[in-house]
Amino acid sequence: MSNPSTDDFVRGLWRQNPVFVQLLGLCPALAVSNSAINSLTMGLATSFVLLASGLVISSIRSWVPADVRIVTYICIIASFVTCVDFTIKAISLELHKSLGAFISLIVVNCLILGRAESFASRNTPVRAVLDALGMGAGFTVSLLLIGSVREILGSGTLFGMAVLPAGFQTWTVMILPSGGFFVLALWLLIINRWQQAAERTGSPAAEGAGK
Amino acid sequence: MTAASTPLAMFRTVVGVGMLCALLIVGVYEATALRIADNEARALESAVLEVLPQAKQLRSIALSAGRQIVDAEPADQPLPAFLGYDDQGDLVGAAITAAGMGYQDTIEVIYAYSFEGSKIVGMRVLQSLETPGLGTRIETDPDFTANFDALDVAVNAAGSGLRNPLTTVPQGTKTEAWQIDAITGATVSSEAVGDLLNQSAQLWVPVLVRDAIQLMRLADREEQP
Amino acid sequence: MSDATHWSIFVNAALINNFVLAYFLGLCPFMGVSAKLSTALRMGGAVTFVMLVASTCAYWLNQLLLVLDVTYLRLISYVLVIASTVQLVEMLLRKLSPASFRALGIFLPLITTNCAILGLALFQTNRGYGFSQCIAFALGAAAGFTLALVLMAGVREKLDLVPVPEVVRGASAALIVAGILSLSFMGFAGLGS
Amino acid sequence: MRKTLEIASSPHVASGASVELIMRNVVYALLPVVAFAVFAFGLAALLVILTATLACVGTEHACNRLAGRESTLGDGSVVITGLLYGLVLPPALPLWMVAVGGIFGVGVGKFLFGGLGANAFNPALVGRAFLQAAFPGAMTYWSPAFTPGRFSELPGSILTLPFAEPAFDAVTAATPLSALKFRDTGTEMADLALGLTSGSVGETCAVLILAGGVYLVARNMMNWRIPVAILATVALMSLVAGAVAPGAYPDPAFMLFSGGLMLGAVYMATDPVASPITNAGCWLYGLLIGALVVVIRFWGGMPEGVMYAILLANAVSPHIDNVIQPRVYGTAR
Repeated sequence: MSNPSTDDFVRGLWRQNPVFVQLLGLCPALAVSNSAINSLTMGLATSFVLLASGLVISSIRSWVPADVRIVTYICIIASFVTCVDFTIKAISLELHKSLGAFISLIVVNCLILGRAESFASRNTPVRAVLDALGMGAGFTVSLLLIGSVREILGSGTLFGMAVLPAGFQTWTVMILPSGGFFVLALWLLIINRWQQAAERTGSPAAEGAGK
Repeated sequence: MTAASTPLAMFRTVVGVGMLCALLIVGVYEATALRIADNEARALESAVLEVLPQAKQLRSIALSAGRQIVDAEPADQPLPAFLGYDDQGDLVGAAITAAGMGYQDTIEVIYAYSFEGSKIVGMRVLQSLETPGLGTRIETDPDFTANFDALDVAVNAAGSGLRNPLTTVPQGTKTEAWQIDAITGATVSSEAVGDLLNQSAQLWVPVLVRDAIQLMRLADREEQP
Repeated sequence: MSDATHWSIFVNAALINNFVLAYFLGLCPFMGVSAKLSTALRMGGAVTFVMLVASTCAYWLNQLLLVLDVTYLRLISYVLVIASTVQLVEMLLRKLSPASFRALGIFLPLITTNCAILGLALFQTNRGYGFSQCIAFALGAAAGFTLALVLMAGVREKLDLVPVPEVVRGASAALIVAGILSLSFMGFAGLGS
Repeated sequence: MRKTLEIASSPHVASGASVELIMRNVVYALLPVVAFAVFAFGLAALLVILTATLACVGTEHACNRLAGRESTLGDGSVVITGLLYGLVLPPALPLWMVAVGGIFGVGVGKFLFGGLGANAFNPALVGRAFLQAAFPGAMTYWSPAFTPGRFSELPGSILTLPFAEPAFDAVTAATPLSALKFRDTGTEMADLALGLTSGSVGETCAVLILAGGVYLVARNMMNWRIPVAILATVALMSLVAGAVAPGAYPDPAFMLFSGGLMLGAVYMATDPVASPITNAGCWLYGLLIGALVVVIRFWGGMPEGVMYAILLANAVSPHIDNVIQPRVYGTAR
């Protein structure tokens, strides 16, 4: 636990999980999580932008004057997002269509600017990369957790493969917007409950988890 | 840690980063543009062949402001249209994309027009954001899609529009060849499809019928000056 | 290209495809500011203002990009131009009308780089709206955002007074309320067409 | 009509006796409606109502146990929620779906908000709205009323295995509202008032629902202003619409007696916790519900909008209380 580099990585995965703990990036987490494949794509795309912008920003951090900090960061982030957008379009139009404008909206995901501002701009590239990897992994895993529940119940499939018996009645509500709210609330409930139980038994897992 | 905010440093940073970003975007754009255009063309072509399976060669067309059929690049058109020809270069039909407002967002479809008997002979939804399980039945409900296997779009005597506008009627009450049987519970989406088809057919079919003779053979086009 | 009427664009953006409850855009300020009615109302005012500015900017900027044939710069130019225009208008506002600046000012930095604003600009471009349609869209989106915020604030103020179970407090309670509101807004489907 | 008992005012929850008394009377008022539902739709209706009530009561009990709170079954409120929830479901709905909606309605719509006296939305309608979104097909399948074999056999769909797709019988009926919206056919007024039509289990017989409402009002156990405001608004708006565009819209009588309006106005909108406290607030609240119902029915995509109208008004009701409230202590808000 005391090793700082491990800590940089693990922090984002669990203790400061962007979606479940910090409630950052909720918009993409809910908007495209109606299937597991969309969740995975969005998670990976966001992680890539997080990683690339973190690396660049931490590398040039000593040359960027404070007054033009934000505009520089936004510029860098927007460029990487544009690249991701084109790349996804080149790989699969179908996927691009189902994610719609939400790929472009990665630019304004508070998670990315937040990490750039609070971590990458103050640390070495190596630490920034570790942090971005951890946050990206945490974000992707949370999206997958939400997306899997919604896809299994809402379509009876997971990554497009049938996982439930043929006669299963799909729960349309799960792929509707309200289903997104309910599933995220459900995960938060489970995590809260787990943390409370951990606090009561004095387990170290709960330490610092409240943010 | 950060550099001092002198005007020169600020200017240098913003311009430098801006240029790097521009290079990055243009680079990736150049690298992917061809692939994307290719993907789009293939997606469109496979949709055309789905509604117009007899077609072996396609001629991409558009409607000019003076209601004339002109050649056009599909990528430049908001709603591309095609004439389909068989191996011998004989006209087998037209495939036309159409769009209109649905329940939630724009619905985009492609439909096939058959000159023989002046009918719509097939329809596929290209894009829709209708309510899952309800509005999406415009794509999946076999009873609904069967409407478009033979939908009468005969032109009126004056050649200015359809003899009978396409109308959407409640499920089970279709009596005429130009009526579309709606889906109970997804009436708005069904009507949206009916309306957008009617709008597009009113525009295209009279022109196609008028010019049918000239369009009959693919080779004819090349012989003309 | 789009032939939708202004009224249907407005109703669609405000009620049927509500930015918060159907597209999840602007959730961060939604969760943060919806705890009290007075703040929610002022936030709504600020969002309306920024959305109008952003929509106008994005429309003309897009025309320019189309003329120059550099549409691949759309995203980055939208982000930068909208952010700087809002900043500019903010400075003007501070000078010309200090009263309204005090009412809206503190929210402006919060929403300038917000997904609802950029989402508005991207959606209007994707749907090919004309200028007046863009304005109707911006007004509708802002009205819908404010409505969702205000309804949410009412329920959340009420929740403060009741014995909500410990595990649900905070974010999950807000999400559940948003989910139920989203269910209720489904009743508006089909309006205005 | 003077009120001796201010039931619409919180904190009435504190006085446990009156809650029980009111709840018992609401059950009395509902019994004829339940009886008619069973008479019209047979065994299926009975099973739906029973399952709905059991699911709601069971969820309340389980939630209380889980949270370590004392049982609140005794006050009877959850039984009313269950009964009402059962009455707004389609008669051939698979029982497992009935149970899912009941669990969601009470678990999420009531318990997570803090239990009795704290629910911001009507739990029965939360459950129904969830089902409507989850299973739109099953929730719009209406079996015909008064079929000959209704007391001896069940519709094929109702005993569908949990989570399986129901196979509905081929015979389907349109509700008066969907018949009007999608087929442009009207319904006889007498059929509407007496409940000889298809629809949700307990919404069809307007006369019995009204009678129950009058009973509760006469015993000062319901705020009559809410239903009166709703019904008056609906009648007035459809009258005006009919005058402006004759023949384009259904007439006031049809609007009042069709669909779930009567049941919603009398039993759902009057949920004392999710409705405003003051009398003036109740008028405003009723007006809002009525207006929303008319807007959704006339111009919306769905034939019926009572459920959505009430849920939306539930969300507005805290604001109504904020605006219309005698400002005691002179405190600034």
